[in-house]
Amino acid sequence: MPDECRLTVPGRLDQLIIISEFIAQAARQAGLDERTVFHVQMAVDEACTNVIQHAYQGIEDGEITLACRRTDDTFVITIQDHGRPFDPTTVPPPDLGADLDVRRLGGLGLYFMHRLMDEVHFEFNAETGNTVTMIKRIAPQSQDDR
Amino acid sequence: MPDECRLTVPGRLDQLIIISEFIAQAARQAGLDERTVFHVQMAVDEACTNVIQHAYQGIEDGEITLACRRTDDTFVITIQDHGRPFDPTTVPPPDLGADLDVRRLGGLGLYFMHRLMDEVHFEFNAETGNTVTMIKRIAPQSQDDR
Amino acid sequence: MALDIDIRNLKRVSVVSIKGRVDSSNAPELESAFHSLMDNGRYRLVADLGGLEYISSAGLRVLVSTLKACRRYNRGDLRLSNVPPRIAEVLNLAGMTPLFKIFDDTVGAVGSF
Amino acid sequence: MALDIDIRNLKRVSVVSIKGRVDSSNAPELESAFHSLMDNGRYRLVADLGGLEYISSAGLRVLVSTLKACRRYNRGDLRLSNVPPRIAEVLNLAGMTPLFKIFDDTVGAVGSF
Ligand SMILES: Nc1ncnc2c1ncn2[C@@H]1O[C@H](COP(=O)(O)OP(=O)(O)O)[C@@H](O)[C@H]1O
Ligand SMILES: Nc1ncnc2c1ncn2[C@@H]1O[C@H](COP(=O)(O)OP(=O)(O)O)[C@@H](O)[C@H]1O
Repeated sequence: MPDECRLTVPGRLDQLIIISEFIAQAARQAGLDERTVFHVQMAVDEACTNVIQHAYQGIEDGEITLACRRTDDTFVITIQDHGRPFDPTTVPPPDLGADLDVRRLGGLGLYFMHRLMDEVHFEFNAETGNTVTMIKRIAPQSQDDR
Repeated sequence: MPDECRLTVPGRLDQLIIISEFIAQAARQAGLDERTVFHVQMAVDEACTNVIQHAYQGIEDGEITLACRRTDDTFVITIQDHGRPFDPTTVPPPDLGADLDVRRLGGLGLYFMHRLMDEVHFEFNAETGNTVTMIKRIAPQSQDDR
Repeated sequence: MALDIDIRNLKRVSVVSIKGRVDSSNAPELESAFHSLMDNGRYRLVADLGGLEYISSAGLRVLVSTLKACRRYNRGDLRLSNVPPRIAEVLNLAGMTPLFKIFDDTVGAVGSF
Repeated sequence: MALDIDIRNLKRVSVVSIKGRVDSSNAPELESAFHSLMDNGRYRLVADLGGLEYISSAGLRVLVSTLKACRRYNRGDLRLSNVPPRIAEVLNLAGMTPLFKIFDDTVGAVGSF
């Protein structure tokens, strides 16, 4: 993989800002516009928050590895951890139309990931750990931008 | 290594801004003050510029890996590449007092690394590649900062 | 880009200016700022989001739980002002726009109570 | 934090405002901005560094080579204005402070020619 950037940080909430600045800078460098950078940043933040809070469940010695690369018409991000797996199909979608008094707090993370990115895939593997792959489709790069 | 952050990017000059933002954010997160963050950022930028321009000599498919960690009273950065080794002891120091008309342009990178950091070590290994380790001494962290 | 929370207590209303970045690492900080106000009986709140650069779902959760707490027993409200376009987009995506009274500027929001 | 170069040609002097970040990836951009001026016979230059956030040795190299070129045959000079404290520290470390005429503000620098 020739044109990949990778970041590895401890699985702690105080590392989210390092993750966020990394992905923003890498997305910008790959030629994404500022609105798309913001969307990517948010999807990554939600995914990593879930890894820290749910996959590692607060256990602080796990690591998170992000990798990203630009292809001609996509920006691809993978996030890997070695925490516990889960089944995303069992998570109910948030009820965004609910009245305030019956609205469930939380449960927006996975929803944001799906709304802000074009594809989201989960993969769980006993050896390599858990991987979420998120893909953002973008306009093909003109020669000038290179 | 429990509390380490690592970044891997392609050995290209356009990646310097990703490197720079990464190390600044990691240094800030480790509790360094803004002036020290700037010094660390500059030393890392010079070291990585040298890797790209001299070790990889413009060949674009090499990778650079940065790692950093905070100990009680230091901030330690390592930068690894798989380009050509060199002998830093053969590099003459810049002549900063020279008059403008005889002053040599360039040759400030290694000098800045040594001036801005407290320790700079080079290591060359046929298998693991080249590693520069730079150490910044800092005031021990108080309990509150943790 | 850290989180900066500034509280200004007016006669009947408190203005909470939220600047920088709210993610799950510092959302608890924002939550306790709101709690400290409500613990002192202040339930008429304006959140000035003019300087808010980033908010994740953890931050949105704090806004909604504070909104709920303020409106309980009809004792008050949490109103928003100065919402930057990017933050407005996020509120929209989360289906939260209809829940809040949103004002262009803080003067209008304070004066609405 | 990208590099932003703005050139303003006055009657006798050109002001080059350098904003953002100069590293070895974009130092050539700065160099060609200076070259384009000198190619047009403009050797009385002021570099306004007020918005400069970062400069590496590659950027310093451009400043010194431009200084040399301007002063040759006594045809001009490159003077600096608005140097931020952090950049001043770097110039100092590089032993470059004595080489340049440095002014607090751009008006003073322009008026010094
Ligand atoms: N990476 C993960 N590892 C384990 N469980 C997860 C992960 N991501 C999400 N989950 C589960 O899915 C649920 C919904 O996640 P999400 O939509 O992000 O909302 P929230 O995190 O606020 O509960 C979580 O409560 C958790 O049980
Ligand atoms: N990582 C490196 N790999 C190979 N050679 C290097 C490396 N770093 C420095 N050098 C050599 O040392 C010289 C001085 O480096 P430096 O002080 O950074 O100045 P400059 O890069 O401007 O020449 C370089 O010209 C190069 O020959």
